[in-house]
Amino acid sequence: MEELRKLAKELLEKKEIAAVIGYRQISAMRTKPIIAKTAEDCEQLVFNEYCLNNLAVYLTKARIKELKRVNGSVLKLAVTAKPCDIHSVIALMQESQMKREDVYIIGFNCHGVVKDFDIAFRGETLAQKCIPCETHKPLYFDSILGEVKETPAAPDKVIEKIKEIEVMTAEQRFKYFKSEFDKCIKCFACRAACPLCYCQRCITDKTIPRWIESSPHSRGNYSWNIVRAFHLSGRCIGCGECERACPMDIPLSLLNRKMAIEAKEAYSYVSGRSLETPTLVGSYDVKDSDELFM
Amino acid sequence: MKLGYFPGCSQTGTAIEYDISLRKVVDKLGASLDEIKDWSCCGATSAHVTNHKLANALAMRNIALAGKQGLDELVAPCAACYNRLVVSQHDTLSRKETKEEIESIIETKIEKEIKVMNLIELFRKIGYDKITAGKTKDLKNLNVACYYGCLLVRPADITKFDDPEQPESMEEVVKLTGAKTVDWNYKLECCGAGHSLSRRDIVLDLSHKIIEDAKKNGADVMVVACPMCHTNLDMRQRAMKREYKDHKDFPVLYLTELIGLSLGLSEKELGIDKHYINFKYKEPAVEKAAI
Amino acid sequence: MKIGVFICHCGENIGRTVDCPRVAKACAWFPGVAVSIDYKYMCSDPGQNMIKDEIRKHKLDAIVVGSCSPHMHEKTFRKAAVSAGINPFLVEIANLREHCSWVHDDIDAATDKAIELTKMAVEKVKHNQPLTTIEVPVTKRTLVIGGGIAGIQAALDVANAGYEVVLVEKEPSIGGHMSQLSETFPTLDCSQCILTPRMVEVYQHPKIKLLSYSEVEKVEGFIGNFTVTIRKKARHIDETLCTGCGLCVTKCPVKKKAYNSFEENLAYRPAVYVPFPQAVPNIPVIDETVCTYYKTGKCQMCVKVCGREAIRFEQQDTMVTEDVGAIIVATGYKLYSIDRKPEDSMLKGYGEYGYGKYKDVIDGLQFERIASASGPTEGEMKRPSDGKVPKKVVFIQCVGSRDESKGFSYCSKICCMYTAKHAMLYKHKVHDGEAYVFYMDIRSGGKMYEEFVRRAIEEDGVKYVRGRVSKIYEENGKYIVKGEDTIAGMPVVIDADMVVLATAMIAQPEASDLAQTIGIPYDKYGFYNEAHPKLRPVESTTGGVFLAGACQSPKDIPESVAMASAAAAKALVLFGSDKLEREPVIAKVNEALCAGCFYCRKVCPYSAVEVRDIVTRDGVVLKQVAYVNEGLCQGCGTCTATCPSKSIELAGFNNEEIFAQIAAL
Amino acid sequence: MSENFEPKIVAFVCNWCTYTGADLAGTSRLKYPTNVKLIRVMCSGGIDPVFILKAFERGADGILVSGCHPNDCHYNAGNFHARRRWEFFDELLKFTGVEKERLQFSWVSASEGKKFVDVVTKVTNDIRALGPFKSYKLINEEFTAQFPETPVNENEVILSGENA
Repeated sequence: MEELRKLAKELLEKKEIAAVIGYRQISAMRTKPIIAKTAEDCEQLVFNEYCLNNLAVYLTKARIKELKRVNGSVLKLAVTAKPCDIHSVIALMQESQMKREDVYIIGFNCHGVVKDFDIAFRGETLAQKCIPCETHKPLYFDSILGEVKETPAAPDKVIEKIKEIEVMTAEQRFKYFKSEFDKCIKCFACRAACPLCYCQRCITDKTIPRWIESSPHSRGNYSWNIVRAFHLSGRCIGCGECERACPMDIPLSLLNRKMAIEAKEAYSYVSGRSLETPTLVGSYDVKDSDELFM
Repeated sequence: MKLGYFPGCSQTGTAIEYDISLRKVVDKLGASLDEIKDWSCCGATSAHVTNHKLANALAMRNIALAGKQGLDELVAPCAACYNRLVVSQHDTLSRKETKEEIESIIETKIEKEIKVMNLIELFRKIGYDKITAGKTKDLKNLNVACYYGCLLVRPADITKFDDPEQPESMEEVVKLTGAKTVDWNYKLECCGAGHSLSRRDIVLDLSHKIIEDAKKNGADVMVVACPMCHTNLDMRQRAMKREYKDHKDFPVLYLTELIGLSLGLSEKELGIDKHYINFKYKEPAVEKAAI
Repeated sequence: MKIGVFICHCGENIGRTVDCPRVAKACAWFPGVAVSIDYKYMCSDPGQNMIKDEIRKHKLDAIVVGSCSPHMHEKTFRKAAVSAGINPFLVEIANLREHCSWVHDDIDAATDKAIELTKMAVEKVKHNQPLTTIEVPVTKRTLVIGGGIAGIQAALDVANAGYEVVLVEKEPSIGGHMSQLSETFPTLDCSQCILTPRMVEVYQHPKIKLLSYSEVEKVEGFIGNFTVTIRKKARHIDETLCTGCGLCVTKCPVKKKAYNSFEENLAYRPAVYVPFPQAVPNIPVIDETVCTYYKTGKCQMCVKVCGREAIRFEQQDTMVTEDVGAIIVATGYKLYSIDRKPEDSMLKGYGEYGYGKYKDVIDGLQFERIASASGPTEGEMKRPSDGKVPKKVVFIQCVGSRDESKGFSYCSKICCMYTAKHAMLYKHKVHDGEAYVFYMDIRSGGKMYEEFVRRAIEEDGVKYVRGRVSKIYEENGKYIVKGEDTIAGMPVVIDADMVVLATAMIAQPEASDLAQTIGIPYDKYGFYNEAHPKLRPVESTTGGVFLAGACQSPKDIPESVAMASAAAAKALVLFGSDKLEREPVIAKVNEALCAGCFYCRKVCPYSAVEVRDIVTRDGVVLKQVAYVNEGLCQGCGTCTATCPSKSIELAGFNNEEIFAQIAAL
Repeated sequence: MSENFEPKIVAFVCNWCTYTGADLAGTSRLKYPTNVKLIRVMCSGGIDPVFILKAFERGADGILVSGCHPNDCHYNAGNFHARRRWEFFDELLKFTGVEKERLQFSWVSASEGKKFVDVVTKVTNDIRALGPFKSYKLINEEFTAQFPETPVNENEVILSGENA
């Protein structure tokens, strides 16, 4: 902890960065994001198993980007990030939302976080995103902190659910998803929580022509949820923030995960892993499967 | 490292020294061979020209047995066995119907595809570094002609391991022993094995030409990886002497024997004394004087 | 909005299966339709006049014509609409013939479908935007890349029509492979004799700017408006001072350090050299890699002998930019080097032929040099190893070509002819010699070509053996060629003195790099793709970029020349008007909403999407957004479907229009 | 499934290959069912997956997407991008319970009039065999029950500016 605070203060002092996007402890088993702009703020920075937010989402927010301009010069923003959060940062860089030199990544070795606040960290309380996680060390970073510990094992419930759905008939599947989508109240918390939903104006807000009906009825709900999942296909890094943000508990991870599996199986692509590889969407291979087409 | 082993008929008879030397060398290199239990003919005899289905069934029976035995990789040191196993497996597994038909003939399910290796691939698998590391004798005063024969690298589309017209892989292995390889012209020419029994005059002529070209290009010894080639090139030299007056004995070794020598095994241990043409490795004279 | 609907009977063609009056009646009730009528032949003069009259009478804003495919008569009806004062893009066609009457039998069902199709068109046209044809100015200058025979021909044709040409050649001299040839088939006239006058003409032409020893670095812009950056490699000689006396070349003490590539490595050249005596421009080049001065700082023999003081050791590469309207790519070919297994190559090589191992196993261009009067043997038939006259020569065709397992699957096209020529030249020089040709098929299509091959066989006694060669090896000073005569069904063994391999013509190794620089597609072999294999053979798919010669596929001289003239004609067509007109079907970005993810840029096949900075008045970059270059966009719309926030739209097919069509279902 | 169910099918086709192929089917006087209506776009790369959802909203029972064969694209690469896009979208729809026959894909070149007919006939027969798209129709019914007054064409009522 001291290391993190020291580093943050140093960076601020050297005028290398404008602020640190980090976590602060607000109760024993709960953290909250903090934008640390002063040495005082830095004293509050923490990193532990209760840092479950994906802070990459703040990097694209206009008000936070504004912070970078300090007295006429442009500084970096530092972000404390778990290895999975760094995947988001990589994906954002691949999509031209920022350059590598715009961000100072304070990476942490990670052995998992809790699935929700106010629960003690144990195997069975591991967040869903940590269960299939393979990157416990940051792939890209400017500083690396934290010790390497073993991740507790837990059953992958999402995969089980996907398998369960896959054996259903089409009608049953449609019914299941319809019943889930019908819960949607179109609050768009999923969109706000997603680091990759950075569009200035979402497709669902476009009115001429109206792409997706915006009121929370079954038709608009269906279109919105399908389009949300589609727009994240081959891009989603699986941080699960959308599902966590959803007040109606729609299992959004099901769709995201399914599409990630598709990306991996059909194109051996895992999102947000490398700055060198071209993005899956936006590139093609003449040898891509042609099975779908008559 | 445990590797499947398909000896084939020659290995138990005319080429027993190939079997002996292979087992010793593999053992020396720290690997072990797991012989397929109840293996049968590979189909390289008359089967593959008279009855295609029979030939495939014979080969696939062995592949199926290997699968049952839990093997993933299999070495077939005889070039003919290797060729049959590789080709049959390719033919059989590339079409579902053929696979089912063969399975019904051999009454065994073909569980998986087995990676069939020839001798050179075996050494590649074990690791060239192991050969270099285990070397106790540097065979540097030996000039070796590597003879591939017709089957070792073909058909290239299926074997996919060396250039079928200008192979180099055996040379790579031979060089590990410190021996020099010669650049010669007959490394792929036919030794006449196909006519072994029916037209011995042709075989004699072909085999003689191979030996002559190796000699002409400065070889002291020839190395082969096929029992049939060996039979023709070694055993027939007595007949060659009758036919071609100026013919001189020319030793022909199995690749395993050459490796064995460099690993410190004796000629007797490797079964080289079983050859018609004797071979004894002589230490370089100059070096001895220096000591 | 007032819309007119016009339903055409097309004689009986639509009328037979579609009840046109019923369609017209039904359409009259669609919201916005002011007039709806049917007529026998809408495309006829009376039909068109009727449309014009109705437009004027009812003050229509847009029209829908239910007729044949838009690919047939869209232009006709647009023209009619324009003459009556309607924007051509407010005309929609409902395809009632190809997509309805001709493919259905049931009159009721076909009529219902026709009504629906017309309804969809009406709904679309309501959302259509009036568009104006885009006009782009044209720079009437041409860049020709490559100074071989194709490039020379194209440059001369364009220049002779009165337009300026910039000719870029990467070698020190123009002339290309043709300048290396001894004689040409089927006339056996001297290649140099017909080529050098053209080379000189290029050099002296007031409209041609020759940039030799130069390479294209960057191409920006679009049809009619390219800006090209060219790297002029340092010759280390001041071109304005050099008189081409050649004293530096003869005095250079470095004699045997570099192979002469013009002589296909059969001879050496000094460190300062002119590729060949007739070079254009006749200005030497200093090869830094072998020159003693660059190694030791000493020598400077050339400086001492040069009366004009033209040597410039310190000279650096310079960049030149040229504005051109058209680009003709004529970069030619390379011979497949059959050296043993090229690294990282899809080729497996022909190690068994011993090329590179045996000095007397040579390729076609090397034979040309040996046969050439100006070559290393001064035209005498001597083999490279010992200079003896070869008494038995074997020629092998299809080395690397028509060979899927080891080389390329395509036919190299010219080898049958040049092998016949080689064998003939050999027989003309060595009367008692024997020439054998191993071939797969003899492909001698072309004027006087078959006759030429027959002459080689019948008059000159060249022995043709149909079959492949399996191996070549040296034995007792002879090259033992083992092959098969597939007609006789016998193996053939020939003890030759020299072997000539007719290796395949392949694309230049840097061809794909240049293609990416210019932005033109190429095939898996590296040959440039034409826009259409039959109807647009000299155009690339990129507007304003044309192809000439063997860079597109293997070609002989007459074909290359014909293609060059065709490419020149295409460039001249472009220069026929001052402004280019383009269909306004192009994408446009809503910059206010673009999030700058640049997926549009990634998917654009034409690199038409550029990055634009949105800057405040103080010069602070607020964000970067996509921007579509109108000149480059071809209007496919892939970007519009990819854009997650729908901030990019394709004019003429915008999403509103398509949604309207879906809604009309 | 009623005997006289006539499916409503929309085909999104590219201008250069499939649309022209359909023209050829006409010129060759080949016959196919009247159920399919074509919507022409410039390239298969320009077909947005939301078009499919929109068509479902408008009661389509089946959809065909068709373009130039790989390597034949008039725009070089549009169809390659389309292929990846549809691979994902198709997988997503199948996973969420849309029968795979509802959304079908094909490459039909300008010279394949016969293939166009075969494809269109196959799609029509497939959908006819499946019956109406009941699952989605339920959504539409709920929608009309909730908003009975909703105009057919939303585009006309919404007049607020793009950036308003």
